[in-house]
Amino acid sequence: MDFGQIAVSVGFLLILIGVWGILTQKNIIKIVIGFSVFDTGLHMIMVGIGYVKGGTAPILDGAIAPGTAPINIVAGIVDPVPQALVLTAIVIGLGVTALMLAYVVRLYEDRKSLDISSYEDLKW
Amino acid sequence: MLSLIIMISLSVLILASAILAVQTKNLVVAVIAAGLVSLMASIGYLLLAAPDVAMTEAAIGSGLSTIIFFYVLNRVRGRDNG
Amino acid sequence: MVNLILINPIYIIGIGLGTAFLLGFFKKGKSVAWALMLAALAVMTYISFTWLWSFIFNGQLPEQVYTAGFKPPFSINLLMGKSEAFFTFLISFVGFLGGIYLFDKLKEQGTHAISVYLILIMGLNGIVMTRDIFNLFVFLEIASIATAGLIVLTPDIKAFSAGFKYMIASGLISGFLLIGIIFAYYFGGTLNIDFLIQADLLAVKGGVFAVFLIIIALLLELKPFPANGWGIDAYEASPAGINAVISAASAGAVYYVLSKVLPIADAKWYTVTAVVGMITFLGSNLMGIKQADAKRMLGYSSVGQVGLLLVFLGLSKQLGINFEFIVFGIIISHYLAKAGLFWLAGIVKTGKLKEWGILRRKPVLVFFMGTFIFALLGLPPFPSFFAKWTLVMTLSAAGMNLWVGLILLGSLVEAIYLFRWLGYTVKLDDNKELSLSTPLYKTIPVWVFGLLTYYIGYLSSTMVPGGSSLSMFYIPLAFVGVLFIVDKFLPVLIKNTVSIAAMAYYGWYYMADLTEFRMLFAIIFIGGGIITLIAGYAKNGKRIGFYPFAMMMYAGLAGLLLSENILQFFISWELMTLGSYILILRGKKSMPHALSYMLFSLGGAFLILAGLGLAYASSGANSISLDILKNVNQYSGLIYAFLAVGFMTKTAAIGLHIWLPGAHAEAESDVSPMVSAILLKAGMFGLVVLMLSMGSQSLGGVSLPYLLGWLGAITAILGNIMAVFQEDAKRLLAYSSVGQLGYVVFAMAFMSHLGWLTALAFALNHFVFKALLFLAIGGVVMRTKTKTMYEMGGLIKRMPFSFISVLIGIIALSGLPPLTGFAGKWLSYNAVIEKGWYFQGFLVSIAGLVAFLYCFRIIHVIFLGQPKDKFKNIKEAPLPMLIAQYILIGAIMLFSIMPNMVLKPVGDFLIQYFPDGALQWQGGTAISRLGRWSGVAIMNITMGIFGIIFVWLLFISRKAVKVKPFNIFYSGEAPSRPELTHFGYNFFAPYKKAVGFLVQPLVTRFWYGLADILHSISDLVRRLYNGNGQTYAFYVIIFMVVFSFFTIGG
Amino acid sequence: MVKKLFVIIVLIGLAVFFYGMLSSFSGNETLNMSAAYYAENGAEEVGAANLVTAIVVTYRGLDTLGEVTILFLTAAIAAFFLKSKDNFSKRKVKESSELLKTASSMLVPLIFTLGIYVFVNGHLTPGGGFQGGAILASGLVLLLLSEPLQKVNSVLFAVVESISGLFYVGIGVAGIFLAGGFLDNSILPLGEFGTLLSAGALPVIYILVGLKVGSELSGLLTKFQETQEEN
Amino acid sequence: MIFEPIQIPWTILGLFIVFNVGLILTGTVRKIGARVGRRRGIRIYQPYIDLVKNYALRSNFTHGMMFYLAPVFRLSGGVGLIVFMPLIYDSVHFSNFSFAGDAILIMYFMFFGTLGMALGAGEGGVPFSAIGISRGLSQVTAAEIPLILAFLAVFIQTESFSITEIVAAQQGGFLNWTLFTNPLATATAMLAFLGSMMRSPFDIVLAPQEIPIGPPTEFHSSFLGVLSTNRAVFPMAKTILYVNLFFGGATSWPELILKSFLLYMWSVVVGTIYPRFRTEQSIRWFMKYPLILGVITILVLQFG
Repeated sequence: MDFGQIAVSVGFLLILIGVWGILTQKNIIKIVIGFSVFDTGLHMIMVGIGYVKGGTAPILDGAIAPGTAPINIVAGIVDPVPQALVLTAIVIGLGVTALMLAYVVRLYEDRKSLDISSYEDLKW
Repeated sequence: MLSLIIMISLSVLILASAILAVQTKNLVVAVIAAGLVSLMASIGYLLLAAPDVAMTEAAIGSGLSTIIFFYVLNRVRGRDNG
Repeated sequence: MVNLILINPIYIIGIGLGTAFLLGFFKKGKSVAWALMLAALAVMTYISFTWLWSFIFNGQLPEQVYTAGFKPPFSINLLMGKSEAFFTFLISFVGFLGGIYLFDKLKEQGTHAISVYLILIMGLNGIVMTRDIFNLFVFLEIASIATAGLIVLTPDIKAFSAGFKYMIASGLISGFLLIGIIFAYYFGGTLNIDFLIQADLLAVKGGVFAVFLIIIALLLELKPFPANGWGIDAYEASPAGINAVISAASAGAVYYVLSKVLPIADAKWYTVTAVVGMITFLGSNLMGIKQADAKRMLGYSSVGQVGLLLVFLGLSKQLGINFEFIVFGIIISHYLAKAGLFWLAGIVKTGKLKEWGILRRKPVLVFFMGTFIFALLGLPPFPSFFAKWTLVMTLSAAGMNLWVGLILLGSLVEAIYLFRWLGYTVKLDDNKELSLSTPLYKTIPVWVFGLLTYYIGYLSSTMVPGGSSLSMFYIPLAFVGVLFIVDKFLPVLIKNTVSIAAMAYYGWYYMADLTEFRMLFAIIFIGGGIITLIAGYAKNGKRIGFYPFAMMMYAGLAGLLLSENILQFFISWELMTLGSYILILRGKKSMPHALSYMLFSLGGAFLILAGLGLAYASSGANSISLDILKNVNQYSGLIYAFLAVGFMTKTAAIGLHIWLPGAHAEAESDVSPMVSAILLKAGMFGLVVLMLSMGSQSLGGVSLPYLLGWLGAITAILGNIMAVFQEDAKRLLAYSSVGQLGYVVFAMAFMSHLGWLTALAFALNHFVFKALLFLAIGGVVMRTKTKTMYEMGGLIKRMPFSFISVLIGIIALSGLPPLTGFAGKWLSYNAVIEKGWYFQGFLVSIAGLVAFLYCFRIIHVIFLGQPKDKFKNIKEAPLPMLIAQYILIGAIMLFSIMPNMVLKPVGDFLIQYFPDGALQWQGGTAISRLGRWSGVAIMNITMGIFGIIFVWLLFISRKAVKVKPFNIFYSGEAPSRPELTHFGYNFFAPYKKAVGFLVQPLVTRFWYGLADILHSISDLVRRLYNGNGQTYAFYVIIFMVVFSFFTIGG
Repeated sequence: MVKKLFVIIVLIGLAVFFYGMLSSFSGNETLNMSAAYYAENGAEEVGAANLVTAIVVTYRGLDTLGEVTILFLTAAIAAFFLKSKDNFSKRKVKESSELLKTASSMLVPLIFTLGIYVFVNGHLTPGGGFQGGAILASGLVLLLLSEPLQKVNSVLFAVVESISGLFYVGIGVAGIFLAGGFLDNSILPLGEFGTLLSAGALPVIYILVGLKVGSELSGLLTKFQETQEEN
Repeated sequence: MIFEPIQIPWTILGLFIVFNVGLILTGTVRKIGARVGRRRGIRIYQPYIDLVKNYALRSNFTHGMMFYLAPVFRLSGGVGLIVFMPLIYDSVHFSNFSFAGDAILIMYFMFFGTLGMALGAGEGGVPFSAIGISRGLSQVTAAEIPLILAFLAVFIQTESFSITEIVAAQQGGFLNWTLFTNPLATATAMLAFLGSMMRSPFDIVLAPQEIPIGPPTEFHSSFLGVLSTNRAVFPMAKTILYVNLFFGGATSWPELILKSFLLYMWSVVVGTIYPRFRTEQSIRWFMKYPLILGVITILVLQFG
């Protein structure tokens, strides 16, 4: 079995678990935790997608010596693009999580409750 | 072969911690479990030949987020207890 | 055109970001920060503007902007094309004005908020320009996080809970988008959108999943019904100034993104988009009905509008070359109107729709509110009108009638709540406890957008096919515009005179060449208009808001007669509707009636539009001349039915009449004659055009004129019976109009010479006597301050001139010889016997009898009987009103003595359409196959007898002593319901006992039932939005899963 | 419970969908078009040994700028409602233990150095601006833990953040004039491949990113910290 | 046919004859009614006496303009009906001013007087008149509905509105009368006729027991005189119309008088047999039998 496929499957499962958490947990902090699991799942999928069987990290001075002919580099490394994307995604994820938690703090300060059903003022 | 075993057991651990993170009633345990998910994922990233991602996930996903979670927990629990 | 120096569009992003970062230095100097932000936004706007300018005027070609010095697909590139220039301009411009508007809020929250706002605008620009799908994701995240942050600009608990819900949902959506993107990368090997399109993902096994996730996520970003609770809550919670930007700019940006990305999929996905859009459009508007909060309601409306845009996007292939124009019209209207309305919502502050009366303190703002609402609903002269027009024509030509129907239906539902809201604003109490502050920085944006709405409407009108023919509206509308401007300054006297002069001039100069029907209707519209305006001299003060709209209505009416193509015709129709709607709305208690008038009119207009669209498609000539009605090849029955029903909403045929009584009765005393005597004839004119062009058509084997005949007859009798039982004088007259127009429709349905002569005679008569009666009764109502008949009585002593008017009016109405009404009756009998519709004819005759009953009642109860103490010193109606009345009496007398003067020429031109069965004229005597009628002789003989007897009676009773009526009262007992003891109350009680079942308000019950059902559905469905963020997230997932089953097939 | 049942049903639907995706994913044997291009030309065009860094900072530099912006946004938003109300000094906060204080006074400089190292070498070794920034921020956390009463100078963060942000945008704009486009790193000579001073402006950008991310995260953390102290 | 001055004296003569016949008829009918009720009754010439008395009364008062106009309207209505109708078939002299219009004119002119009367009564301000008017209008219009049907049937049958032509179509033996050629229409018309004559059972309008004498309550002396004049003319006019439309018209004065008398008696006979209806009862009654009959007539013509 390919590492990439394992990573992608785990990623999907994490997403399912995260969504489960988001949809069933009453506690808003737990919902944010669900999100963070969801995010981790996303990242795993992305990294898994970029994995090339037997590839090394896309850094040219480690496993692949400098001066290697370009064609060999292509054969030797994993796809760097998804990794670049994941870097961005992780930081964005942190931003979102932090902001959600900031909202949680404010919500809690106002109403002293962490139950999501206490915040249904706006509806219909 | 060894790495495959590591990878699979890592996956099982990740999923187990994720379920724990989502299902447990104890918020502290949940936050730690979520942090663990990230941490083990970053080990997984190393196996997937993604050291950059691994570093980032470790520093940000399991490090900083967990810290922020704890700040918030502290803030909220302090209120709950008195 | 002037060449503007183009600036690299990357500076839009660079300046936005740079300034945002720079603001960090201005923690203390908030005003400086605010000014810097505005400067940045101004530069961003200008950059887009230079591009837009070059694209439009200088034939500029789209330009790629590469980053990092590499070519795509390996580095991120931006594209600046015409659409990009347009959308970025829109975004930055509303951002700029919104920034001005948000002055106080932003200052209050400090530099951080200012930079967040700036970044939002920057991000939206990025969304539009980028051609890289992951970069798109980043910009989307920027925009959605900035939005989530701005929602809490007013930091209260509602805002935070809304923001939290927003973040949950948008977090999920962007997660799915990311999965889609990475899989697209996996299957397509690139992140560049153009290359992804080439890669043809759907051809690769599994590629469909990537396509699905990307498109569904973008769709979800556009808040499709019902997975949009998070968006709606955000609209309700966030400050109005932010909403304006979110609604106007964000929706546009994301919409554009979808249109940019959709080519990665195939035709099926376009259909999916259209379906999602349609569900959203209908669903959101349905929700809008039940809303009581302005911002939330506007939120639903925004979502609905975006849904509509999605429909266009999905149908873009079918719309072909017109796609751009349609989308442009709808988007720009939505953009201007929604931003404007949200800004107004911020000025009014109170969320409750019913408290919007306070906006009346600033009439200009009410004016702009109306402008925005009309623009939103696609009424002329606003851009969306031209878009909708083109849309219907194009879709009909493509045979997509179901889509046309649904779009029009949704628009109608939207009209329900928007017009109700406008009604509340114009009519409901101005709550003195609420404050309304209108600082300049809040009103300027509204002004700018309001004026732009008109300007762009003008631009659109020149772009629509056949737009050059619209110059006929320029002069009248310019006049209306001038009236608007001077409205605040001039007194009634001047405005009235100017209006009369303008109408007379216009009629003389432009309409003197009209012939036949058009001339006849010109006499009614323009002549009637002038006469009713004369009555307007009775008003004092400035009468703000009357003249522009009255003139708009007349401009529409005149336009109907002058129009040569269906576009002109339809615009005229809508102008007339708009003007009259406001006129009716001016009445004291007319709010609900004006609403139902508008809704029925709009419904009718939409039917007309659909009918015209079908005709356009069916004639196949690709022409918009009115003559296409003569050349329809298929659907002729349907076209005929649509148009006929559409026109009959104006003539208020039974079933479509419920708006009329209230609207006519509650209108001001000189507006009632306008809307009743004149406006109703517009519907008749429509029928004339229709029937002359299309002749008789049948639908499902039933002849449509035959049905119309029955409908007319039933309308005539039921309308009159309902009139009999009214306690309110003006309502009585209004129901009488229903009945009278029933005659007209009935007679027209004959499709024979005599039938049409009858119809025209009826129409002419109705115009004269209904104007007369409404003016006279209006004068009475003006003096007595009540419309309830039994509260009056004995007024003949105080208002003898009005009495004579009413007397003449009712004699003419009831068709008694020797006055004109008889002409119609006599002709109708001839026509009935000739046609063989005996039973229908009998119904119409009974209607005449019934008319006699209410005619009598109205004059008796108001003018005769015991005078009331409180009206002891009442004055005669004002002179101008009497003058108008006596001009009309003169017309009645003239027509009575010399009916041939009018009927003969009418008959002459009818011969070319209906050659058989014309009348013979011997001087003033008309001879038909069946009988004869000499108006002159009847008049002379009757007057002779009358005179002789009168003189004789005067002679023998010369010593008669004048006494006062006995003062009969209640013997000292005060009854609990005094009206029960008054003879004038329930005057025809025996009839009510005997045949009251006939006038059960079945129709009213039907429409109200329908309204109730609509409301209940709305109420039921909106329970979906239970306010729980988790539920909203759940809907998002369900939406996705359900659609995955439909599209990928499980 | 009914609700959970619904959720399970929908999640099963979602799982079926994911299964479809998973079964269409067969792993990679070779690099695809884009990746191959980067692998072949990355070193030459950008001059960075770490291809991920090359992509993050140059080829997809706009993403990174956006990403930094997102952090900036988050910090700014949190700032305008998690404001400190200047009353935390009145409250008594438990003093941290001496051990923690000593340990942190020794560790913090080390952590900071590590962070700086990570982003300065971003173009050569794994790690870069984000990671380095995050490490700087965690150093700060330690500082906060050990010295809760010490009022962190948030103005300093703001200034660092603004300056680095401005410079970042500035370098980007300079690329338009001096090189091939916005954020082009070749405004500076590419230098010798594999050395510290190579890859043109890439290290500079990454340093700026590191500073910016570090200050932004620190700012964010202090916001949470201050609110915590507030009551 | 056009107007010639010589028609004026002839028309006035015809009017005079009709007026006298009407007065005598009224007296006769009242006498017969009394006899049937085993009372002595009035003298046959009593109506003349009443009329003279009314005109001669010295006490005289008025309520205002409309009060003045009411009797004028009323009498104009009655006279106008006669004047617009050809009285004797095929007679040049007694065709009156029928060139001005046809049966439709007559149908509508009938309301002319009613309207004026009602208005004048209204100005008096006595509630009794108002009540009478409301009842009267309701009942008359209800009766008018089947009547219109019957008239329509005749028009359709003869394909003409001209009374002369309608009568012409009925010449040549009594079997050609509408009575026999269209019995349904005639039956409808005769039932409706009852309602318009204001006799029992449809006399609640005047209802002497409750509301002294209905709409004319306030009128007296010369005003009442004019009204009584009309009481002689108006029923005659209606009767003549019926004779023309349904009973073959008349070729000579005796024929006209005889037919009118018989027709007049029809309402009297029914009136002496049936008790009075309340207004809504009358309406329902008219809406039932005559209306159904009339509708059948029309439907037979339209679809049969």
